[in-house]
Formats: sequence, structure tokens, C-alpha cells
Amino acid sequence: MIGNAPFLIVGVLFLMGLIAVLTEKNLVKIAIGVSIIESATNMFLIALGYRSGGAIPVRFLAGGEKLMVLPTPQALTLTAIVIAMATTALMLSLIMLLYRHYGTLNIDEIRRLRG
Amino acid sequence: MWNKVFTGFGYWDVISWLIFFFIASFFALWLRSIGRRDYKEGTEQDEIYWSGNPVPEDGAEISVPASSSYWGFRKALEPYYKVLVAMHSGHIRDYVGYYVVTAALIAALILVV
Amino acid sequence: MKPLSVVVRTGCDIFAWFLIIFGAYVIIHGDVTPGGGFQGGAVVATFLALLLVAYGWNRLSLWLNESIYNGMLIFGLLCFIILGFMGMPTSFFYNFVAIPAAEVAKTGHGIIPPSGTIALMDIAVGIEVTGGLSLLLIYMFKGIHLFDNYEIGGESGHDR
Amino acid sequence: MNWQEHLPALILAIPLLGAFATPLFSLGGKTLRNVWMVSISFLTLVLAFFIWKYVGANGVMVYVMGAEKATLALPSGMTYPVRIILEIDGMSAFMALAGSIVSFAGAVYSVQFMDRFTGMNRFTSLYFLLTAGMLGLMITGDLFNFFVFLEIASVASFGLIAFWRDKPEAIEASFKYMLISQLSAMMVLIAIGTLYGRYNVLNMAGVASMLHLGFAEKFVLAFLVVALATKCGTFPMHMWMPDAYAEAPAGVTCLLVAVSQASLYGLMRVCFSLYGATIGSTFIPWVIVIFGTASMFFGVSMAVVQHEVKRLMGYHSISQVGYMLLGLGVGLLALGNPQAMADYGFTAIKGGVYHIFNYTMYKALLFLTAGALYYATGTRDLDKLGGLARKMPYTTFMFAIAAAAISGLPPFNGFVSKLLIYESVFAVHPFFTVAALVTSILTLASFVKVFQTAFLGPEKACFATVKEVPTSMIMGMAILTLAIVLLTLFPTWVLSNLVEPAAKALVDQGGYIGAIMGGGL
Repeated sequence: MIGNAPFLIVGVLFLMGLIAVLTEKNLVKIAIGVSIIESATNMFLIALGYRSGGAIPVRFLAGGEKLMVLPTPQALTLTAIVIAMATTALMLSLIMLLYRHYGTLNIDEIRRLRG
Repeated sequence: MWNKVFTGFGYWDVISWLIFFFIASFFALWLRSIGRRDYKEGTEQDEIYWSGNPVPEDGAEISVPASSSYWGFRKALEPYYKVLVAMHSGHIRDYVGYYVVTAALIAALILVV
Repeated sequence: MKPLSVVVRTGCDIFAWFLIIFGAYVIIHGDVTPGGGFQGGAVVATFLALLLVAYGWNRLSLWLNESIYNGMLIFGLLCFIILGFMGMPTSFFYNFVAIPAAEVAKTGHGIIPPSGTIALMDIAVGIEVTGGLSLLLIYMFKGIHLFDNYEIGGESGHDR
Repeated sequence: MNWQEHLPALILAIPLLGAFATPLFSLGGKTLRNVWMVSISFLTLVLAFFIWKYVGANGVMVYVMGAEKATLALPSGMTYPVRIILEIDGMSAFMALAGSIVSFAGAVYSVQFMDRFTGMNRFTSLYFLLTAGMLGLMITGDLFNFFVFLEIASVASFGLIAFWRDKPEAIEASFKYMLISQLSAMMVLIAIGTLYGRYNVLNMAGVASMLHLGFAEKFVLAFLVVALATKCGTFPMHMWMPDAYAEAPAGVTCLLVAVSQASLYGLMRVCFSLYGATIGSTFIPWVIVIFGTASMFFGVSMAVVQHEVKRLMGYHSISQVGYMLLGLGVGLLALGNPQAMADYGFTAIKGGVYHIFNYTMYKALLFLTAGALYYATGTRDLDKLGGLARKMPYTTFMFAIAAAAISGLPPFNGFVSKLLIYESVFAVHPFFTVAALVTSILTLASFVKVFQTAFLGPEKACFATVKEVPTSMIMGMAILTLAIVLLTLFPTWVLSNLVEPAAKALVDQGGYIGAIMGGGL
């Protein structure tokens, strides 16, 4: 079933991101892991968007006997991408500040708050 | 507005509690007012007793720090607190791990149950 | 950061302006074609990224005016929310300039119905994103030298 | 056209306008910006009050963004609601009222508390974005919109927690919160996407009207419950909470409390309104009950051994969230059974809902007093504090009230909601009541410790110059103290006018769906 391939890839990407977050020590790599998870989510939404037999949701190309698929998932994905961009930028800024303060990018040494 | 709150097994009434507090405080103040007659201000009786030693100037030397309070409680439950404090290790990967394990556990169990 | 070679700088000089044009195109046609305010704004913000890479902060900071980007940010956001408020007697974000589809068919405006406030909001978002992303680049670049000028903890008043 | 129809949009638009226009007003100087901050948050409070009045009188409010008629969810014979729809029932109005009171108090408090720092334009903007995100979470009726507001609130809170950017701990706390929060947000988005794929609708009421429990829906429920429980700080996933609460500026922490309540509200909305009777087995209710008991007990036992005042209070938030989860979980357990619902379920829900309001008030007040403590002394370490009662009489008084309320000492309001929870969860199993009572005692113990070490005891030489905090901070605390005293003195009025409509709206799934889909299930 080739139609399910996107969902398989979503699962693989999500797990890859999760493993990156769970096992990597470098802060930047953790940020990349989070970005991979976000990409997986976006791909999931995009893969949901297409219904077999529909036309792509651009106004000039639809019409006739082919019905246009609802462009909601595309809108959702765009919004999710915008939010993901904001959080990625903020995360990288925080990583820069953490490096300034702690002098290291190793997550194991950044644990002043505990207990 | 001043009714009772019924909980199904009992009730709660704030006014009777307030009345109780007023009566209790009246008695407490009355007992206090009849207190010891032989107390005189400005004499030796005013001074702090500190095991016979001179009282230090700075209050910081005679106050009990917060880390020392409930020492016995913590000592008695030491094995429990060892585990619990070890959980809050400060490692972000541990925290994410707890989250992922809980999510996986619930997502697996909800299909079974 | 030192400026790059003269070839790169000239290339960036030429392409940076086309990026603005392209970004503006994407923003303005956002309501009828793929793309829109955010994407176009991101393309416009690439202008600053290119110049930053090519010239470095020292050269760029001589003529860069941050308050322009700040102004764009505020202007875009305010335009967006005021456009939302202007639909208020009917409902928030109501498309009050759009021409109903029936009238469009009568007058023959073409196949694309005028999209009303959607286009205006797209432009507002485009301006906002341009300002925001450019500021983001500037601040992240400045952050490299954040504590070089003063000690960590220069801002007193809270406990440490 | 009735202006009250537009209240749901206005309560989101006004804080957003406040956030966007702050840079403009801060051109006019510090005073103008502070006036702007306080007046916008007061306006939000007034709007929330009007919404609460309107919902109490007229039932569920529906607002369709950008439609020709703002209150018509399904125009011209459409089957599905397509636009973004705000839906306010009793519960949402109740939460919005609580949240905006706290937001107002925090804004008043922050005026002088944050006086000494630079970058206040950004602070004010982020504060309003956080308020808007919180209110949006509470009043939206659309699943994707829920995610967007969740992210707005999260991003604003990351920025605010890391506001003291030259303090390493603040950055660290913000980063940890960000990582956990992004993961849970992505899980929420995947769950929402799955629901959209199954039903082609994003509206909560629309999904709820069609929902039937299958393989995908069970996954979605698990994902949503875990992700939202993380955001409100439940036991195995709570570790971000004391860090973030301790390191944020005090005025922000008090708003973060309300934001975590918004996540709790989202959890309840998913369980009661989205799934409701179709929740299937009793697994998820038991999960919530066990989460509640665990967070209650472990949270408070970690709090007893802390010696940093805000961190201690952060652990207490975990244990207090446990009470609400316990009460609402027991209510969810009894949801399918009318007899159990009448016997103890509805009382448990009432207790949980009442506790949300109480908790928001007194926990916010406690964080504000902790902020006042280290505004005056410059330290948060309880080992160093001492003898401040004579120096800071107002703060001491308000701290005592809040501490008594959180420990559930009669006659304060904390006791009433805890009593409702104790007596109703007893019907499920006595163990839960015992756990709740032990938690309450440990709460009292740890606040006695704070009171004794920080306020009582001999005066220390290093704090000889300490003065009472400035007026605006006292005003901010006084607002919340007033709320606590009113809740204490009129428990019957509060229960019948505030809590019961909210609890009824939470249980009434048909009403929630019917307001949008037009008539019953």
C-alpha cells in the first residue's frame, strides 16, 4: 500500500527526532531533534490533506468533475510551520545564552536546578 | 447567602466558625488580661534567656535555618527521599524520558483495557 | 566577522534587491497564489541575511537602522488587528470590503473574485514578518557579542 | 446590533491589541506604558466579568469569526461548522474570570516590581500575549485554534521565564520547559490532525457529535491526556514546573499559575465535552485519579524539604493540581452512571472546579508574596531570611491568609473545596481521602516552616534596612487577598452562582454540542 508510505515516514521521523532528543548530549543536536519532530508533524498533516480523486486546492486548477480537496490541512501546516519557526529561533537564542553562561553545550553539565 | 454548604455527608457553615473564633478569642484575651501580676517592665524579667549565655547581638546567630526544620522527618524517611530527589536530577533527558515512557505506557494500555 | 571577497559581495549586492522584489511579489499575490504574508516576509528578510553574511556586522551596522524594522513590526501588527476590528459591527475579522460572488459574476471582474481584507491582511502580515524576521537576525547576530561589553549580571536588582 | 454578542471576540482582541500597541505607548515614557498595562488588563477583567454575567443569564455563547452573522454557527444549511468558532459555556466563563483576575493582579504588581529592569516594552507585550493565549485556551471551541493558543501561551511564557536573561538558572528553566512543552505540543497537534483525518471537522462540538470510539480515537485520547497533563504539571512529568515557577519574575509566575489552569481546563474539556460518554472504559478516569493522587502526594513531599521559597511553592502547585485532578477524575469516573453521579460524582466535580478558582487565587498570592520577600531582601533562600514580620506587616498579613487558605485551615476558602473533595472521593475508595488529608497536613507543615523562618524569629542584622514593598505591589497582592476573603465569607453564594453553573456546563455534553450543531446529539 503505497498510500500509507507517508505515514510510515512520519513514524520513522518522529522516532528519529525522539531518539535525538533522548540520547544526544549537544544542545544544538537536541534542537535539531525537536525540529525533526516538528517536520514529522507537519508531514503528517500534509499527508492527511489529500483524498483520493480530489484536485489540488488551487482555484484555477479545480473545477469540472474533479472536486477540490479542502485546503484546511495546508493552512494548519503553514500555521504549525510559523509556530515551529518561532520556537526554533527562541530555542537557538536560549542555547546561545546558555553557552554564554555555562561555557558548555553539554546538556549534562547544565543542571543547576535540581532536587 | 448565609446558608450552609451541604456536601452530601455533612455541611459547612462559615458563620458558626466565625462565632466560634470570636468566643475563643474573647476567652483567650480574657485569660491573658488576668495574667501574672508580678510582671514588671524594664527589669530582669524582660531579658531573653539563652541557656545562661549572653544573647548575641545579631539575630542571625540564634535563628534556626529552614534546612534544619523537620530534620527528624527527613531522617526517618531518608530512603524515600533518596529516590525522590534522585528523580529530580536536573537532567533534561531524564525528564523527557519520563514523559515519553508515560505517554507510551498510557497509549499502550488504553488499547488493552 | 570579516567581509567576504569582492565577488561574493557584488553578487549579494545584486541579488539582495531582487529578493525584496520577489518577496513583495509573493506578499502581494498571497491571496490568489500559493504563498502569502509569512512566506513573502521570510523572503524579504533574506535580504538582511545575505548582506549580513557578505559584509559582516561591522560594515552593516554603519547604515543599518533597527528602528525601521521595529516600526515595520509594530505597523504590521497594528494594521492586522485594526483590520480585524473594522469588521466589528458584523463580526471580528469580517471581510467587509469583499464583493459578493453574485455581483462579481454580473460585472465580469474576471475569474478571480476580489478577496477584500484577506489581501490587506496578507500585506500587513508580510510587513510584520519582514520586520520581525529581520530583527530576529539582527538580535541573534548581536547575541554572539552579548556579554563582551559588560559583565554577566550587569543588570542588578534580582537575586542571584 | 447587540454589543454583548461581540464579547468573546473582544476578550481576545483587547489583550492582543494591548500587546501590539505597547511599543507605541512606550514611546511616551514609563508612566504611559504602565498606565496602558494596568488599564488594558483591567479592561480584560471587566470583559470577563460581563461574559460571565451574560453566560449566566443566556446560556452558551457562540461566536463565529468573520461570518456575516456572528452568532450563527451553521449558516445556510451547512452540515459542518467550518469557521473558527469561539464557544463559551459556564466553565469557560468561570475560568476566564479567574484567569483575568490573576492577570490584573499580576499587571498591577509588576508595575513597580519590574521597575528596575530594562526591556520592559517586550515584557509588557509578552505579558499580554500570555494573557491572550490563556484566555484563548479557555474560550475557543476549535481544536486547531486550541493548539495555536497553546503555542502562543507557551512561547510567551518561555520568553517571560527567561526574562532575567543574565541569570543562568532562568535560561536553564526556560530551556527545559521549552523542550518538554514542544514535545507535548507536537503530540497535541498529531492528535488533532488524526481527529481531522477521521472526521473532517476541527470544531470540538462537531467532532464530539460524530465521535465513536475506535483505534485511532483511543490513541488520540491518550496523547491529549498525557500532553495536557504535562502542561498542567502532573506527577511523572512535572519536573519543569518548580524550575520555571521559581525562576520567572513573580508577576509572571502568578500568571503562569493561571495558564497551567488553562491547560487543566483543556484536559477537562477533552475528557468531558469531546469524549464525554464515549470515553469507553474507566481506564482514562482512573489514570486521571491516579495522576492526581500521585502528584498530590509526591509534590508535597518534595516541597517539605525545599529551602528556596519559590521552589517550595512550585512543588506545592503540583500537589494542588493533584487535588483538582482527583476531584474531576472521580467525577469522570461517575459520568456514565446517573446514580453515582448524583451520590458523589457531581460533588467531586464541584469540589474540583471550586478548587480551581481557590487555587488560582491563593497560589498567585503566595507567589506574589514570595516575590515581595525577595524584592525587599534580595534573597530567596529561607536559610538566610528571618524576622521580617515587623518590617513588612502587610506582606506578612497577606502571606498568612494565603498560607492558611492553601493548607485548608477553616474558615478559609481552601477548606471548603477540600471538604467537598474529601467527602466525595471517599465514596470511591477511602485511600484517596487519606492521601488528600495527609497532603493537606504536609502542606500546612511546609507553610509553617516558611512562615516561621521568613517572618518570625529574631531580626537579623543584614536585614536592618529592609522596608515594606512599594504601593503597587501591595495593591496587586491586596486584590487577590480581597478575592480570597470574599470567597471565604460567601461560600454558599460562590457555590451556587460561580461553581455550580461551571460544573453543570462541564457535565452537560449535549448542551455543548447542541449550541453549535443545533439540537441534541
